[in-house]
Amino acid sequence: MVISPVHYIAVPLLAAFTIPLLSKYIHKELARIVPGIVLLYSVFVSIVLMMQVSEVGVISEKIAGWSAPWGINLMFTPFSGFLASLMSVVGFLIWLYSYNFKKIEQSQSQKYHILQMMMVTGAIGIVLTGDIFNLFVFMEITAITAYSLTSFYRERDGAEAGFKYLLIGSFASVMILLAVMILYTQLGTLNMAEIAQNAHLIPTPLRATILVLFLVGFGIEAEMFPLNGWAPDAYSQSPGPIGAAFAGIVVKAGVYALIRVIFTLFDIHGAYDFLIYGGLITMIIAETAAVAQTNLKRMLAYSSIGQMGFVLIAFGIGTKTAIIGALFLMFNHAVIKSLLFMSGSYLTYNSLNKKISALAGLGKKLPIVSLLFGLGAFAIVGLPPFSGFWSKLYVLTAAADQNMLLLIMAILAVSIIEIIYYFRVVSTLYYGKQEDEEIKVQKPSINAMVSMLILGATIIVVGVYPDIITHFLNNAADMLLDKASYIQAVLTQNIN
Amino acid sequence: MNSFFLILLILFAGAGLSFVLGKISSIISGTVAFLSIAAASALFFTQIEMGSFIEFSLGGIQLQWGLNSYGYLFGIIVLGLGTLASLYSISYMQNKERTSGFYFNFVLVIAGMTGIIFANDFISFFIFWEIMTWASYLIIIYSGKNVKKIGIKYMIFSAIGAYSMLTAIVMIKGQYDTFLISDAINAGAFNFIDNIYIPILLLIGFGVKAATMPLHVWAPGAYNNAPTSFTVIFSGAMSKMGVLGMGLVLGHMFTADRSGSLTNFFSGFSVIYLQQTIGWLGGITAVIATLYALIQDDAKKLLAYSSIAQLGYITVGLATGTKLGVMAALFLAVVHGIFKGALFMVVGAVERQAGTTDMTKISGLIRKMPFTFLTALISIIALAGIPPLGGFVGKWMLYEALITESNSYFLVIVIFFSSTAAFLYSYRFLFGLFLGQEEKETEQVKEAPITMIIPMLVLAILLVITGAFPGLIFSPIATAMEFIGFKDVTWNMSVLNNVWGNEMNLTYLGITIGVVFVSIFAFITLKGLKGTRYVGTKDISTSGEIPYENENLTFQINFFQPFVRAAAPMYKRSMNKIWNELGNGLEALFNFTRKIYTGNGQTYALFVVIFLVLMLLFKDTLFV
Amino acid sequence: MKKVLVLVLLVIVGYFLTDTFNLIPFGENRIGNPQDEQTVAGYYLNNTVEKTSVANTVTAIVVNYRGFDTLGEVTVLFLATTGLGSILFRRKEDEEEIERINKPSSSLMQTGSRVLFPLIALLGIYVFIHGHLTPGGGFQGGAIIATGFLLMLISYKNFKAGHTMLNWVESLAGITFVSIGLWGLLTGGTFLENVLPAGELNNLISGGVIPIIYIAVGFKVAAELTGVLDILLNIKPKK
Amino acid sequence: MQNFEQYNSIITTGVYGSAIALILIGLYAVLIKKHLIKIVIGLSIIDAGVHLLFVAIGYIKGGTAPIFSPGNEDAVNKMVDPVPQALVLTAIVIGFAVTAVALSLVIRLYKHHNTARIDQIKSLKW
Amino acid sequence: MEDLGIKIIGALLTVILAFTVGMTYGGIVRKLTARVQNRRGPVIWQNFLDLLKLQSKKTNIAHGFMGHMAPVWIIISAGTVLMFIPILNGNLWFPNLTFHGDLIFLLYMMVFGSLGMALGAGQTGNPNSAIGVTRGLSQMVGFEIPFVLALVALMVQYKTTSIQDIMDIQAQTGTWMMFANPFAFLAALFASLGMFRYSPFDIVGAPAELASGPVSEFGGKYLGTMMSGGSIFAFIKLTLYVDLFMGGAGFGTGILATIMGLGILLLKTFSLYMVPVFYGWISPRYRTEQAIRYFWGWPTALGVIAVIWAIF
Repeated sequence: MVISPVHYIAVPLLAAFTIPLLSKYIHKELARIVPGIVLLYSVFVSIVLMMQVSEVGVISEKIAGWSAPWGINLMFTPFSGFLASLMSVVGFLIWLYSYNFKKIEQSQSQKYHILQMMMVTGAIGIVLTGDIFNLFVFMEITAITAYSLTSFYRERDGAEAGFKYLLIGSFASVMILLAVMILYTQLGTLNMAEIAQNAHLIPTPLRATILVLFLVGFGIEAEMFPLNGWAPDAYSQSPGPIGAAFAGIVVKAGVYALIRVIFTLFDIHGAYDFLIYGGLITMIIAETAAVAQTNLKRMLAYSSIGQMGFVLIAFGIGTKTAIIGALFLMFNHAVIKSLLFMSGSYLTYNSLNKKISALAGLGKKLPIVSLLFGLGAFAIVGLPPFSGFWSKLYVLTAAADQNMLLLIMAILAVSIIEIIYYFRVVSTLYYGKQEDEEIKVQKPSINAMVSMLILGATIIVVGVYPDIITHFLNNAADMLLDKASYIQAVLTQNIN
Repeated sequence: MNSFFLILLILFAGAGLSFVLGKISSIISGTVAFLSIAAASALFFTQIEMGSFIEFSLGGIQLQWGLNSYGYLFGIIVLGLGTLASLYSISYMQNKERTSGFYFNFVLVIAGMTGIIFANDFISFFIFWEIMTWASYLIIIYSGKNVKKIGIKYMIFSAIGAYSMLTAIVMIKGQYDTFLISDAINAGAFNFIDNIYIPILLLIGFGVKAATMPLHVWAPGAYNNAPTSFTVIFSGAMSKMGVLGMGLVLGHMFTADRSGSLTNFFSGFSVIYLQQTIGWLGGITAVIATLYALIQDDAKKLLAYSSIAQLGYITVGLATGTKLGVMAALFLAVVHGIFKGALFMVVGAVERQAGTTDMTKISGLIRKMPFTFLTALISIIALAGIPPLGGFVGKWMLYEALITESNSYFLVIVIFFSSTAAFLYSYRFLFGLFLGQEEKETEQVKEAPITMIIPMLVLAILLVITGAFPGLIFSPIATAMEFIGFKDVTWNMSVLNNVWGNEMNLTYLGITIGVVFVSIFAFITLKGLKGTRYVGTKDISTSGEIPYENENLTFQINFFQPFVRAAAPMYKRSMNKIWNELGNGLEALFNFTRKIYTGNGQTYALFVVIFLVLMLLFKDTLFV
Repeated sequence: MKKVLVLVLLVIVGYFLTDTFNLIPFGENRIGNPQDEQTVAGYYLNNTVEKTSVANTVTAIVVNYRGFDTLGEVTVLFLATTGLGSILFRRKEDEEEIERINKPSSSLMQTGSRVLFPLIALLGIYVFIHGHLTPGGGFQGGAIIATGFLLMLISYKNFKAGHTMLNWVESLAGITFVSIGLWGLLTGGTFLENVLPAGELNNLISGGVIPIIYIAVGFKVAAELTGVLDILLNIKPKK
Repeated sequence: MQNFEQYNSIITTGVYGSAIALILIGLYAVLIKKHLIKIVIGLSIIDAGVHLLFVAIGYIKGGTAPIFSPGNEDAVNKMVDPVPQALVLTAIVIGFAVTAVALSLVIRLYKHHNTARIDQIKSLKW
Repeated sequence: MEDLGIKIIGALLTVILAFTVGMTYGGIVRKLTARVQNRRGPVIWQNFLDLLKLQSKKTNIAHGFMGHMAPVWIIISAGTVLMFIPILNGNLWFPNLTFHGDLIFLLYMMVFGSLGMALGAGQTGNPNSAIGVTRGLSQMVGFEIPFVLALVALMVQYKTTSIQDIMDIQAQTGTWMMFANPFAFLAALFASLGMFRYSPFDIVGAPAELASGPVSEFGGKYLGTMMSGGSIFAFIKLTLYVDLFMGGAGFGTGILATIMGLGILLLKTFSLYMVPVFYGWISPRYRTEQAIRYFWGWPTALGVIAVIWAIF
């Protein structure tokens, strides 16, 4: 069997449907192991396909034998492929991390792992699909798993966060659905390539309405201000690894959708400005809100929102360097935020409450976890020689090329705010005054440690030698900007 | 393997190794750190050819590492002082906790500075700059004291500086499409007329590290909070990185050929304005820091403020923009590295032996720590700018430059005032630690171990040598200045000469003073030796009266009270307060913005609808 | 205050919706002449019979052309059930206290339900078996069956939808769907490809894999909806 | 013809209007009503409105269902657009799933907070 | 080499002259002060007698390293500074070292001695010594400001930092600096009040009530050496003022010219010396902070005016 993009979707689905039976009739542990195998397989698929795609250019996969625009197709381009690979890797690491996460009760772990696996699958589906309605369906898959996982813990206020997320998320799906509907009436097609080809034929007022609906709809998923009321709650109440999954997977998918709509579907100048301003406001509000947080995970959540604002800005600048920077940012955010959430959740778990002040002195008790958290904090604020620096550099360079001095200053001012609150946590961790002498410390399990160490090593390796990744980013940025070849790749597949 | 890589590799490997070995023993870790720095220095001074460079690309960006004469000058400070300080650290840190982290960051800071010296492009410059910054941050908070107050403040200001620098760097990239420093200079990036923002942003960036006026508030606390063996590097070498950058920018700015761009009347003036502003900022820094230095009761804090004051002089020198002024500044930079390094080592030795640096608690250590005192004495003489030691040469050139080559006459007064007031704290330092009454608490104090004495004495001897033969430093400075744009810099081995060609032979002077000194000293000592008895500090006559057993003979508190009373208005305003208020205001604002997230899901939904409606209302203007 | 704001917002939203849909005339033919295959819909109408032998174009679209969507949709349902299970998860030790909160209904109701339930189930099965021929299909049929279960659930306090059974149906139906998809992939075609012969139009056994998939979907939907209803009705009473 | 135009506009107003009205009513419920169940109901109403709109746009005047039966193979020209119907099917099921999750969350919230008023469930804020 | 010989002889002559004049002036002031206070007072050469006595005493007590150093420092710095002061302008027998910038050099070198003494006093452990030192240093910061302002005014006015240049300019133009820039002279004159530490600025030594000033722990040869140094310094300061503001002295190298030059130098220095002395007779004592404020008041204002005068 030839490895093809559809494996990303089909294999996890098969597994998801099978797991209840397997765990019930063969062995309980399978419920936890099978998702891991599936996600590992996804990583394998990613590696194979990324190697292929750098030779071929675009891998296009027909579903049900119907070529576009009649059937649904999956597009593994350097751009979407990069994101899909990123998601699969992060997804696998999250599985590895949560394999025997102590807080997940045995009987629940089956559901947890299915949901987590499907979350990754849904996000990968969003990235790969070439059909706008199919994108909507995958977005709902991701959303439903996200709602459930957000409210996974009963002890926390997960349900509240989940409900808020659901409320806002429903708005998003309604708007996307309306937009798809109007789009369909105008062009009679749902294939994104064909839409991109003919978008200029839509009457201007309708086009603007469709765009607005898409922007608001996907903006909710991409955590754009003021649509991101759900985000801090969801991040902070979900289980630690799911916070990582939000940062590394779910929001990435939302941003991807937003970018796809703006870059490929409607290449309208105003939309780029929208991204810049929206991103800027998001970043400023979120980062300033993060400063005064007392809850570690909530702080991370706001920081995450701010980072996504930064990503949007980078995409909004729209030049090739900026897109490389934006993709690099997404990569960094996925890796670093995952690390922060993972290590942070061990830290909070071992503190009395989730308050930052309660973390005092954990640097000694959990040396490696604290070190990794510190590493993540250093990296996310963009200190060289860690990977966060390069993305910032690329974006700023791109902004400077466009003479956006004020934008640069705003970004850097926000970075200073970031430094303030991250360093506050790090210094509390190591030098804070300890309130309680004897708290029994829950050491991280070996698999969680491996997972975090992989992320930490990635941060350092990419930071020291970014060429590892810039090659892929370069191709991806080229692909994203080269709308014509995307359209051609989709619409000519019925010839072969 | 290329020597550039090799040196940095040695340093980074040394950092890692000392981190790992630190878990076993502090001494081993320190020795590894020392050896790696010493090895790097040896390579630096023997293996690298001036002017050689290597090019490679990283992340799609062309990078260039090389060594130029300007960098070499600072390389002397960094690696020389680094080697001595790391040797000194071994004993200093012997009995402390968490030394592995300390040595790791210590070597990293050295590596960062070495990298800055090697960097011929802005990106690697910035990378190493940041490595240096965060590694030093980790050392500052190493002690666990005042982490939030001082550590965060240091990081905030460093970030302000670093990010202004980064802005300038990307602007250079945007305008001239290059990251190479030399290309940017040739393209005129530092030419103030064409480009106002780039030089100013860079100067802000470097000004933070050089602790120039409004951005200096982090420095006293940070210098004081770091372990003393690191403060040696911090004050002696790291602050010089700011000087390095400022010299680079200002040198090229003042020597830039502006004949082509003098298109209007004001453009010429703007440079002068900038020059005056920076000069005055430096001058005010010097005065304020001096004033604060002389009211300190803690020797280390006193030196911290003194460092800032000295950096103020250097800034003033750079801002003159004349050959003599810049030379003075660079000379002062080197000499300051030496004597401030020595002084902090002295403080460290006292801290290790006597347990504290609080001058109200210890005094009269002169007989217990004679070598330490000797170092302190020589360094203080150099610091105060008293002939014939190195400090005087720098001060002299600075005044010469200010009076005869620039128009900043009142700046001279400011500098003079500060340097006169510096005598006060110089005396306070020596008196507070080494003279005065011997206290009961310090009875058991012994001289510091040999590994601490050697670096101190080396530095003290260097100070004497630089006083008599300043040409030893003039030589690298002159070539360095040619790199930053000055042509035909002349110098003499041991002769101070000014623009009219009159000269004074410092060797002659130094030897004369030395000979007279030794002979008279010998005369008095020998003549008095017979039958003279040495008495303790309790044995004082006070005009014939003998003090009671419990009479308080210690005078350490409110040392300069009369002066402080007289200068009270100058102590009222403080930059610290202004920054604090700014910070509080911002925090209140941030606290307000986060109230947007009310917690009510319905409100969030309302936000979405409002946003949607707004977008719909303006869709036709936004998305045409 | 808030109400006024909301009303104003609603007016604006309403205005823009009407404004938008004024530009999309109701009942206009936007698919063009199906023979031209200008639009996707035209292509479907023109080719469904010929290429899939499925009478119900909607079914052809749902199950074949856009079968991937349907797979996703089934997954959504599956995930909703799983999610529901995790959200309303009860610990083992609390299990005894579970009690259906509705009161037992009247015997008229109970008897009626008992009579109607098989009929409803039959209707549902009919609907999804004939999904490719007549209006309706897997979803509709599944929903109908679930209605029957709902009726039973609200009539009989002690009626238990067998969890084991539901699990089996759910999983097997899902596995069938995906396996058919993978079958296409394995036989060298594409995922979800119609690997079976198309058959003759309007025969019960026609349209290749389409009816099989739709039957699986029907079972799955029925099981999922029943599962959801069961979970929602089994709330732990408040003490 | 005049008559038909009038008829058309009535239908338009009727179908589109009722769909949009549903959306607005649902929005009103979501934004104003405090009770969680009512909010969920509001969401469902919005969904219903959107689905109705979706089906409506596929309608073609005088069209028939897109189902081929023996004898009407030529009716292909008169058939309404089948795609929206297929899509709506999917959308409805998704809407159902979301509603189910929402209701389960409401149950949890009610148990946790002892209230179902959204303005009283604000333990997560700022 | 012949030159060098003459120079060495000249240097010795200079030292002897400075020492003699300084000691004598001190004696005169003691006498005059006594007369003003309606006392008989010591003889004019009393200072020489004192010195003789001190030097012949056996030193019995030593306070340590810095105690030895202090007198040495004073005498070294006095001697070094003296070498750079033009006693008689252009006179072969009283040569001086000169270089551009020696003014700055002198300012710092003069402090060298005081610092040495301060350190020596510090080591004795007598708190009163330290108190005296802090007062002295504080006061120094006070009077240095008008003094430096005045010097800067001169330096700026003629764009030079050399005493020799300033003297040459005065000789060429024939105008004394005190007339060319009167404000500078006034500021410097005020500063000189503090520099000589006569009343009202004598709190440093506090002869009346502290009973033991900075020097109280020194005795015998130490005190004697310090006294000699102090006398030389007094002469140095006076000559510096005369050189800078009053045209200096000196007409040539001949015997007659030398004697005339010396006479004029003595006249000028003595009249200048009387200013702080007279002022002291009629003034009560300031506290240190009052003294500092005093110097930062009018004298500084005058100095600023002088600089502005010099610029324009």
